[in-house]
Amino acid sequence: MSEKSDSVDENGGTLPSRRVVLALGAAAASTVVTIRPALAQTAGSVLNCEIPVPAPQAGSGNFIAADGSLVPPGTPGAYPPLSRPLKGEEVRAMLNGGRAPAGVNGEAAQAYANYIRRLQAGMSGFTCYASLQMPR
Amino acid sequence: MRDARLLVRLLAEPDRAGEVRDWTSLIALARAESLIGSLAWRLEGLDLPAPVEALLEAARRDGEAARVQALWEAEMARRALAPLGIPVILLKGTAYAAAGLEAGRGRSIGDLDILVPRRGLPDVERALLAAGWEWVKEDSYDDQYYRRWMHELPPLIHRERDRMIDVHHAILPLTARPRPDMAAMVADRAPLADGLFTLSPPDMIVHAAAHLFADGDLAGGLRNLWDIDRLLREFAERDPGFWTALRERANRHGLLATVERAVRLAHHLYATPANWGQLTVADRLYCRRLVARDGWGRAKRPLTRLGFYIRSHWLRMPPLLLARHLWVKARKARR
Amino acid sequence: MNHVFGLKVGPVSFRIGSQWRGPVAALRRLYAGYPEPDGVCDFTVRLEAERIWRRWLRPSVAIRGDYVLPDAAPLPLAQGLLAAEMGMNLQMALGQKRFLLLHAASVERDGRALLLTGHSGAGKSTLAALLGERGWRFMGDEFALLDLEDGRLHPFPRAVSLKNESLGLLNGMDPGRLGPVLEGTPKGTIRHLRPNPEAVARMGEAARPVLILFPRFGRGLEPAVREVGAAEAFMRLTQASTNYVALGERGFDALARFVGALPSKAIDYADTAQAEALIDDLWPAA
Amino acid sequence: MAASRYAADPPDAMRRVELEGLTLLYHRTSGLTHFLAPPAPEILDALAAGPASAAEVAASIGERFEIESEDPAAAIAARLAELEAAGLVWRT
Repeated sequence: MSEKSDSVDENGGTLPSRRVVLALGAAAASTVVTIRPALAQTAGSVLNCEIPVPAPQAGSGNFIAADGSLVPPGTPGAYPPLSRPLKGEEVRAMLNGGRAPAGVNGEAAQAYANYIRRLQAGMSGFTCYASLQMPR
Repeated sequence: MRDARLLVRLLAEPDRAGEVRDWTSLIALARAESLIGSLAWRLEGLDLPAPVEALLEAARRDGEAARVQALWEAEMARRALAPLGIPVILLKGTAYAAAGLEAGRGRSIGDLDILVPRRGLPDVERALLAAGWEWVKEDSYDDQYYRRWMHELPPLIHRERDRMIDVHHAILPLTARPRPDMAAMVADRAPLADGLFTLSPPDMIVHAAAHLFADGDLAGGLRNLWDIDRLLREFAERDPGFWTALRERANRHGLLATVERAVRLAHHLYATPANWGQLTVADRLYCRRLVARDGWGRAKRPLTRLGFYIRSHWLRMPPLLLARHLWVKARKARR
Repeated sequence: MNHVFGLKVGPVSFRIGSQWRGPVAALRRLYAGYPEPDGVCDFTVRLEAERIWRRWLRPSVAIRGDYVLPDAAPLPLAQGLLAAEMGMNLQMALGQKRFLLLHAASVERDGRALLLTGHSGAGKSTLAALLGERGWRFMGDEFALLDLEDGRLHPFPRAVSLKNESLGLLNGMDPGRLGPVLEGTPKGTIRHLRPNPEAVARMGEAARPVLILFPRFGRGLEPAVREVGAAEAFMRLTQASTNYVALGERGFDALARFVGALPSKAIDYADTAQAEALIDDLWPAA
Repeated sequence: MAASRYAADPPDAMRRVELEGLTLLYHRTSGLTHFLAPPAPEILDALAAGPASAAEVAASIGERFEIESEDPAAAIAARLAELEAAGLVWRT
């Protein structure tokens, strides 16, 4: 917001007070940000957690596509479920630096990372993921 | 502390708080049974040790925050569903809180549970998906299982607020043997100020009792029975004819035995002012199960619990269907 | 439970029960000199076998208690002390509602408190431990408790948890204050340090906060100070708090007052000597 | 089709704190905290008088401020959509 000094209106009179300029922003801009609950930084200190990929309730036989979505077993280009859950520290390394967990190749790790990013509350591994996220 | 009897006694008779020797155990137990908020309200204003009072005060405030959050979730569902013109009936904790009932005081509230007429389900599903709710599960078997056999849609979660909604069209699974008259339940709904509804008082008890026994392995049963005690007291005080109405209503839904047992257990454990007969042998087993938790918050009596778990599945599904269900689950686990 | 230990840290009391002797014996040694809970404990932590046979066979410790996370993985029995520490942290993160809980370290001098907050790896623990040995009173390295009524900070002086490279700080320290070396934990090598006697003796004394620092550690970083606006500080602190949302309007008011009344600064440093020098520069003006 | 009308909670349902040109808002009905940038707070002010359409909101703001925008109607509609998603306004 900025202020303009007294201006003269069309009738030649001076407006009583200074008018404040208000920019409305572009249609795509964002003016509302909501604070969300954070388990955030307490992360590693609070827990030693695991994330199953995929969560049993999401269908443990399903494969994981490159974008992290679940697809039927055997879908070309998708990756099989992991035989063991990932440790919190492995997930942190994978999400932050792209370092793949032991025994997982880079592209598969990308798919698993995308799967984890899409986890939602109520799914196995969500609290672990939420606790690993870092504030921006 | 070997079981939850002291917690039960204090809820019923808060004036006996002076008898408590081990507050740490009592609080751990109340937290494990999700009854800490209710206990905190029951003990409000009593002369308690200062650290105990500080803990209970925090529990009361926490319950208040949970109430605000639950009512907000109901309001967001109302906004999403209002254009459909379908009656939306709040169930369980959210309903108690929205109706200002004593049972909602300090009660922990998890998911939002709503009941809508079955024919409205497709529209409700579409409207919720359009308003930011998403499916929690992606497994097609579970999905079909829900749609075909359960009394609710598969659970949905809101992508921004991370809160779940359970959309019911019946209060029991379609496979369960009693078949409550859902049309009557919907027709007799009670309006709230904002355009939402709750069940009528007798139906609220019928649902709470059905939920306590028929739907689940009695986990959290002490809290569910506490709901029933609070509701019964409040409704009976308002309307002297309530007990008769309750019997008639329970009978109509085929759930009279269930409601009777709930009333007997509530009378026995929480001294609910209704003497509906002596405890049966089975009732005593239920009581054992309900108080089976120690002062460290640990579940006790694993055999009693296992029995109730198997029973809960048995009740929900006819034997053949149960066998098929367990078979599919087992095959999936081996894959 | 077979083995029980009670512990009071600042305004919070814990009851820790364990199926094994080891974790409780380690806690007793590490927390020697700490007061016992007076009457009632805020939280219960249970260390127990995940399955019955796991009590004896390759024993692993499941972290349970009043509040639990479904995804928490068990730890080997040799890391039982760490399990107890995590169990206490978990109770605080999920169950603490009496104070606004900030994931931050704090130290005090002349009755005024300095708050250090930032994500893991920013060096809060190391800095707080260091300052605590150099004339400051150590108030806590993990959680700071903001009073919702009067805006003061309550100490929460648990044992400091030092990891990997920071372990060098322990050289020359009184061995009686050190816990066992825990190797191969999910966070690498960890060793705990009991705060000095002054920090323990004064754990009941709250202090008025006067400065918020957001430290950032990195080899190769040039020492630097940047002003952090109140709005940014508010946002960052909500993300450093596990109970901000749950506290509702009282949390909002307390935090808005907090960031409105105190200067906030971000500091970059490449070694602890630089951080100390930056803090010495900033402190008199705070 | 008639234009949607928007409503907002009364001002006493909110706590507002101004910080460096941003509005920190605690919404008592939801228990949520929002950061608002202009013109979102001004839109809530305009709706404090009662429900209004997007055009009426724009007009009301125009009485108090000199509006700077390529397309005021589209901008106000976009802001209202954001406030609606946050639960701070709703359609009547």
